[in-house]
Amino acid sequence: MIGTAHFLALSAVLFSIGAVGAVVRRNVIIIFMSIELMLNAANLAFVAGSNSLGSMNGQSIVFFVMTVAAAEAAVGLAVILALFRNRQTVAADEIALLKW
Amino acid sequence: MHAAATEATASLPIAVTYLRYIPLAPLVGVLFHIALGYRLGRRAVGLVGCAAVAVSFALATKAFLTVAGSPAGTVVTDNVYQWLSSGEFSANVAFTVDALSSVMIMVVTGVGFLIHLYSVGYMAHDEDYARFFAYLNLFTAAMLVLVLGDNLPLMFVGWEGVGLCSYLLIGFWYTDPEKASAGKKAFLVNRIGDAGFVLGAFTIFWALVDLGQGSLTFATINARAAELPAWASLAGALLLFVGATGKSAQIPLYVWLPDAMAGPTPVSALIHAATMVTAGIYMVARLHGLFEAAPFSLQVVGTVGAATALLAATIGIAQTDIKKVLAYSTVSQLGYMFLALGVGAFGAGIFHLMTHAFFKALLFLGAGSVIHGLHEEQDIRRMGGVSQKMPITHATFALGVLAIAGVPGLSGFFSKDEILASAYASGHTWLWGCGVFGASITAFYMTRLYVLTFRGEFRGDHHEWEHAHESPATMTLPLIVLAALAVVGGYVGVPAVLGGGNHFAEYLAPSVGHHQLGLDAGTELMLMGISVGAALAGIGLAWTMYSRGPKADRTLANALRGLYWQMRAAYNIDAVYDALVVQPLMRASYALWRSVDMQFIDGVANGTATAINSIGEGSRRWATGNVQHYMLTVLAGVAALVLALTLGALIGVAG
Amino acid sequence: MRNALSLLVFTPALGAMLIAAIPTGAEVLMRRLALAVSLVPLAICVWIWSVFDVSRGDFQLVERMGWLPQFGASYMVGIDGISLLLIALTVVLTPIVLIAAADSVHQRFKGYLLAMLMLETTMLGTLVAIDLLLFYVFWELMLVPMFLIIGVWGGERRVYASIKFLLFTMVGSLPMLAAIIYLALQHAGAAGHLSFALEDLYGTHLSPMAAQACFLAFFLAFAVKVPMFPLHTWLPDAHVEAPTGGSVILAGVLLKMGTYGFLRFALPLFPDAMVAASYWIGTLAVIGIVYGALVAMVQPDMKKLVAYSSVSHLGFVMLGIVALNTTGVEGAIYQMLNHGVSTGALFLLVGVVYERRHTRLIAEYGGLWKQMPIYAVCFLVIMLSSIGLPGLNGFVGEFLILLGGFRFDRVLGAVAASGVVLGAAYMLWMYQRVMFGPVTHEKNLTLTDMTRRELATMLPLIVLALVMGVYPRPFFEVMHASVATTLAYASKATAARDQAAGNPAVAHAPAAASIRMREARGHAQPPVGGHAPAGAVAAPAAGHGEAH
Amino acid sequence: MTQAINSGLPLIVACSWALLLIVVEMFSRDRRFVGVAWTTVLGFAATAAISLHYSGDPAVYGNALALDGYAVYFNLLVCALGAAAVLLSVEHLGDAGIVRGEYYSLMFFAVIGVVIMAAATDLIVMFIGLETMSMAVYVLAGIRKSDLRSNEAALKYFLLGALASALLLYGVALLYTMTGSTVLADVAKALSSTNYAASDHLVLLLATGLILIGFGFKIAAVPFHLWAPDVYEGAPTSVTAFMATAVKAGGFAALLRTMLEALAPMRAELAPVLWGAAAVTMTIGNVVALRQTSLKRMLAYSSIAHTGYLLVGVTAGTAEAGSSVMFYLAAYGAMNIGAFGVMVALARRGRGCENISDFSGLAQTHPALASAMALFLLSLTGIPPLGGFVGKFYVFTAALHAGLVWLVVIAALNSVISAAYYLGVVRTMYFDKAPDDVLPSARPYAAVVVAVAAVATVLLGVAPSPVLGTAARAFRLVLLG
Repeated sequence: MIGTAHFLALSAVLFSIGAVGAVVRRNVIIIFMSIELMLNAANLAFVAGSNSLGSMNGQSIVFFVMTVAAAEAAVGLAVILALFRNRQTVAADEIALLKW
Repeated sequence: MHAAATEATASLPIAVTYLRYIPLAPLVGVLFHIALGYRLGRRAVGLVGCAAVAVSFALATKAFLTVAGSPAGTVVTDNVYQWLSSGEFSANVAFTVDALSSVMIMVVTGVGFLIHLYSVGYMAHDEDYARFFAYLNLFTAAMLVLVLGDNLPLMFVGWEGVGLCSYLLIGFWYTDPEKASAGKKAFLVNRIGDAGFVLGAFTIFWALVDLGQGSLTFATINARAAELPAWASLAGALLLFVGATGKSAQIPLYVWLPDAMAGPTPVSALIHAATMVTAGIYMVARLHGLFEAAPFSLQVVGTVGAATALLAATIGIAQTDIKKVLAYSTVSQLGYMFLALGVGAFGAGIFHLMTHAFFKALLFLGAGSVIHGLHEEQDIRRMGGVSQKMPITHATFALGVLAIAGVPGLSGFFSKDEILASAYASGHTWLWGCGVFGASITAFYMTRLYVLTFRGEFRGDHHEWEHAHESPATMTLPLIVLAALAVVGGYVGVPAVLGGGNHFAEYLAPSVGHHQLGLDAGTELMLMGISVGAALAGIGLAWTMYSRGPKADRTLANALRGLYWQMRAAYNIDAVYDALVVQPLMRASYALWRSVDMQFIDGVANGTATAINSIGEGSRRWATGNVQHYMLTVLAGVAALVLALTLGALIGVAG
Repeated sequence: MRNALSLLVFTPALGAMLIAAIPTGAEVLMRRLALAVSLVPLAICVWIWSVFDVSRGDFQLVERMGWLPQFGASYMVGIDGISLLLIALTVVLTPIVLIAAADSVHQRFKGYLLAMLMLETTMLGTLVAIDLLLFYVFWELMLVPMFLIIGVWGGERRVYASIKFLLFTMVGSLPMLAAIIYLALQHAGAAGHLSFALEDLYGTHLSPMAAQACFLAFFLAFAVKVPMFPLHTWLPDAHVEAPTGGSVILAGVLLKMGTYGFLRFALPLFPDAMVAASYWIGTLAVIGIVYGALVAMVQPDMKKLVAYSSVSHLGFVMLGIVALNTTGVEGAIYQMLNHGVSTGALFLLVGVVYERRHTRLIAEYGGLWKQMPIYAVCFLVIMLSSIGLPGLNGFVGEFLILLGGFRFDRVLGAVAASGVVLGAAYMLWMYQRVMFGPVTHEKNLTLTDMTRRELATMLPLIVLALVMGVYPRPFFEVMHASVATTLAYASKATAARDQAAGNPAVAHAPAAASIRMREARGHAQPPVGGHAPAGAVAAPAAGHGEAH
Repeated sequence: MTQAINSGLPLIVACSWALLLIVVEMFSRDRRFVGVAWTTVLGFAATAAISLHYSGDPAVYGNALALDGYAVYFNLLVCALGAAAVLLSVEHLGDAGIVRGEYYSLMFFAVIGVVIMAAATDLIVMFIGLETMSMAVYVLAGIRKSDLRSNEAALKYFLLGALASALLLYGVALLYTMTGSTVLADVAKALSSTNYAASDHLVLLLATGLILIGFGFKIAAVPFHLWAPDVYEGAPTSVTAFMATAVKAGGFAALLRTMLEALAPMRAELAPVLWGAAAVTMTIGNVVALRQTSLKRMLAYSSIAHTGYLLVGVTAGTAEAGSSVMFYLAAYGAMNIGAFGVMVALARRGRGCENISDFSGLAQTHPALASAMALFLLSLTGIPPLGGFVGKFYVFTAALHAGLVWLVVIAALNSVISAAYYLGVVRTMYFDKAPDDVLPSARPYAAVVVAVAAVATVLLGVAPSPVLGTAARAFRLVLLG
């Protein structure tokens, strides 16, 4: 029977895929998407938790998280856009003016 | 037969207030010279200089007469103020005059005054006239403090004060680096001795504190010396004796005295013959109680004295500079005084001190007069026949030579003979042997000096001989007075066997104890005969050899083969000291500074600084600027943290 | 005058603000005002000395004001004999330095006066603070003006020297902060309320290990400042690069803060740890004496030579303190004053020739006696005072220290006595190369003798050296009671140590008259119970020697 | 109902004021938006005044927010720092070439975010406050659209911020599943009452670890600090000032409340990790700052070092330590606003004033400004009697009281290293010669802010009792409430 533990395991897997995606891919937008994936993994954990606890709080929290993620996406893409307009590149390793 | 323990005479102190002016008068003179000296010109300076010492002399005489006049053992004291007081230790500025110090202050002020008078003439043409008299007065003040002080710290003030003045006076003509380093050498060697002195004082003080009566006054030390633990009195005595060897130029710290001849001749006469160098003998005599409480220390004193007497005498034979001969002669005579103290005959030691002050000051001033006359010529091989040009100097110098040689009838004979008799009486026959042998060598080199300087033809360059002249009255008058004293001085202590009452020894008895010879008349006369014979033999041999002129030195050299040239170079002990002490010290300090300070400590300090900077540089490089590297670090951080927590928990659970 | 001490401490700071307002042009006005301001603490100090009650060993003229009530730290100031003497030294040296500033400082004169006055405030603050936190505040604050003085007005390598000075001292003092807090917390644990007042913290019970650790932290902070042997390398650099005025104050007063710290804080707060450590501190001190003297022998630079001589002199002071007997400690305190006078004067003298020839190398000079006789005589007197010639002030301090040190440990005492000989050696050798001999450099022929201003700075110090040598009584009277109280804290431990060391235990710190009275004739029993009542000292401790 | 409204009043006022700002900014003709700036400052003053005077039942909106002493203290602190940052920006926007009105409303939203975080008693509400603040600051960091460095700063801050939020959220989710609630008080009750099986315990540890990391990123603790130097250097100086002080205070407000309220039962297990984090953060911050040539980057690493000192207080975990962290944040805020203020005062369009070498000889050319800068640097080093010292002293006392002896010794030695680079700047200002093209005169607004900051630093050192009192009282409320 699929119990809370399985859901949590799935969210953990999703989380690590997101983490690996953020570190491996060069394109900044892909990196951002992977981070969004990690956020959704957290959402999944919330739902699993709320289910196991039988209370509705967890699921209501997911809505908060989603709105925040949306706002974050808007701001993030704006920043990436500004950067692209100036530098015509979205490769993460080329953006290294500020160092040491 | 050991001297009777000093009977605890009830010394009835006569409290007076004039004693403090004895050292104060020369001090006032010093201030005068510094403040007004350069403005008021030579006459005033000379006058004030001599007057200051004259005042001291008058007061000293007054004190001497009060002590001599009153019953035996009376002491004149003047407690000025409490100088130091900290915990158990306290020291007052307090002056005492008892039999011993009354003799000393008479010698210091008397001979001092004569030498001041002499200096008026001798230094007449020197532009730093005021500075010279300032130093001379300062010296007299310091010496008086040394002699009059009633406790060790106050004596130490005078002790180092005279050391300072000898430093200043030896290096008086400072433009010549030679003379300046001679002054420095004198001060430093004295300082080594003074370190011993101070440590000795500490040992005694704390031992006395442990007896419940912590104090460094001479009265307490002598009174409680017997109760001190054996090691304390022995260590204290020996350490104080180290101080004495430094000040009174005994082995091993005598090397500074011959170089001290770099100073003007009146300085050599006053400081390095009559007064300063006798400080060591005075100190040992003053603390006779302590030395008697540690018999071994007396043996050390005696042996060192005898050894120095012999060593210096041998070196004296081969010297060519008139002042160097006299310098080594002084070292040798001081050795005799320590020999006397070593065998317990403190009275005889002081007696010889007094007579030596007279004839040695006379010889130095005579030599000064000769040098002055021959325009700074000091090498006796290029002198000769000076008697024709300087009759008074010649006459007085001759009397001096006879006195020091121990010719009967003059002061030297009485004091030296008493020492030799005491040495024999005390059972140390080999000390006596050294003494007699030394006496004959003394007679030999003094006669050699006399003959080469005054007899025969003048060997110097013609021009000097033309201008050679007798010294002015201010110089010859002190010579005459000193010559008189050198002759008459001995009659104060004529031994009983020759019909005299030996008043000098009795007079000193309350201060330093009366040393009974305990010899029957026969042996005493026999001893006297031997010493006179030795003296005359020395004189005769020297006379015959040197009447042919300085060539005789070569015959002596052949006779003694290599040893002669060693003696000429004073066994080059200076070179030995330099190699053993000075050079290693300099190299060590240079190495210390280089290695310890520069490389080690600074190395550690700068090293940590560079290490921290390199760590900083390393972790600075960590921020590469690439966002993904940062993310990687964050995730690595996550992994590390989770690992730490879980491990912690597992250990927690297991533990 | 109600709060005399606060007035004493903050007058220079107020003066500095006043001077800050003056436009930079009017240098003469500034100098005069600065001097006037610095004379006010001198006047207050004279007044304090007149009202000071020599029989009391505890703190006098105590003022207390809330500062950090949450932590129990208060602005609490007071003085006893020891700090009064050091305050006197500070208020005497600062005006002299300000007078000398006219010659030695040429650029940014106003800043120099401000820094010097701020330095005086912080130094006086450190000496009067009897609240441990307030002491730490002034202790750290002292670094800033000195750092600026060395850094801004110093010589070529001033930057390295100032940073090194700062970091060396800070490495020492920050662990001390931790120790102070730890101590206060331990006391709070026992007494219930957190307090940094010194009187509360005396006698706080610490576990032996904690006491050792705290003592080590205090030791590190003060040893760097003294400076003691291995931690001294900042001193020569700081002295060489500091301007004349800076060197005088650095040597004259700042070094004494370390030794003062030992007496005021390390000893009473951690008596057992201090006594247990007295042997290795004594050894370090004696090494410092000999090492300082030896290295000074080969210094080509005059200021470096005087700097190393300071290391040697303060090694003596530390030996005196560590001897933990009345003679040694009183000698140490007196030597602190002497060193302030003689080394301060030495730096002024080096400054005199530095201003004329702009070099400090001994080889550059020679035969100065003929060119500058007055200078030579002043140099002679000060040099003699520095090597401890009897009759001058140096001797009194050194003799008592050696006397106390000898009682503490004969070997250390003997080696220290050899330090006296070495001391004379390097000084005389330097004096000879500078003053005697023929004039070697033609530039030396044109040297002018000391000006009136230079003499004005030198004369008070020479007079002090003479007076302190001939008649030291007034100074000793002031410190007897305070030293007795300080040693009373350690009397139990010192008695035990001396028992172990074989010296028969004489009533070391004759704290209470009663102990002394029961002293039997002949062999003195060890003090019964030994615990002299900590603060309450009754009889003046002056053992009047041959009373018997 | 009314009662709930008025305890949430400061938040409502703040949000409405922010919206008002956007409207005002639309209608303001003045290109430099001075009017808008003053309205913002007025807004901050209003929020602070209301939260100060509000007294009554702290709990509001169920138990999501609590306007208790703790929240009030942080409101005051953040409003003051925000106002200072705004005043600094008045001239700086012109100098930095930013012609954007919404700068001030973004600042206001960021402050709102912090207010929420300080008052939040529910992890999710705290998360929302965190996100509000972060998003506002992401944009502020990149406000200078034309400048590459500003863009890059914004991007880095955004990406890493998002990652950290993801981590935090995942932690909260796990914690929620384990304890059944996200309200701090309930979490604490759950943690202390139920005893968890070994596997559950591990998950719990993972959850708390992730939450700590989320906050660790915000306060730039090592190893989550790498964003800080780049973002501080890239962003305009007035924004950096705001970030270094207000944002960090917000981060600590959240961390402290979570640690002391929710995760108190697990403090023993978390202590070694926190201890390690504090030590490493201090040391890395100080050591790397030694090697910096740009003053902004050096101040960034210095702020990381100060995070380390603050973490010492957090590690101690006692009420006393909490109030010491709160006081330290006040002193730290004043010093840093002042230091950045000096840089803003001297910055001009063509010629920034960001490198340490630009400051050489400042003591001759700008004596007053140089002495103010020296004051801030001395206070940052911890030289008494300034604010920095009392802050450090309070933290050390609290830590020692909790027995962290070795951590305090490490902190003490770290202060020595910090002295090297702080006084290195003082050396450049006082010892070196001024360059021939002298720096321009100070901007009036910025000069005023610097003066106020200097007075604050000295007052916090000499007479800190009022601030100390509020910090201590605030803490009683949090724990008792």
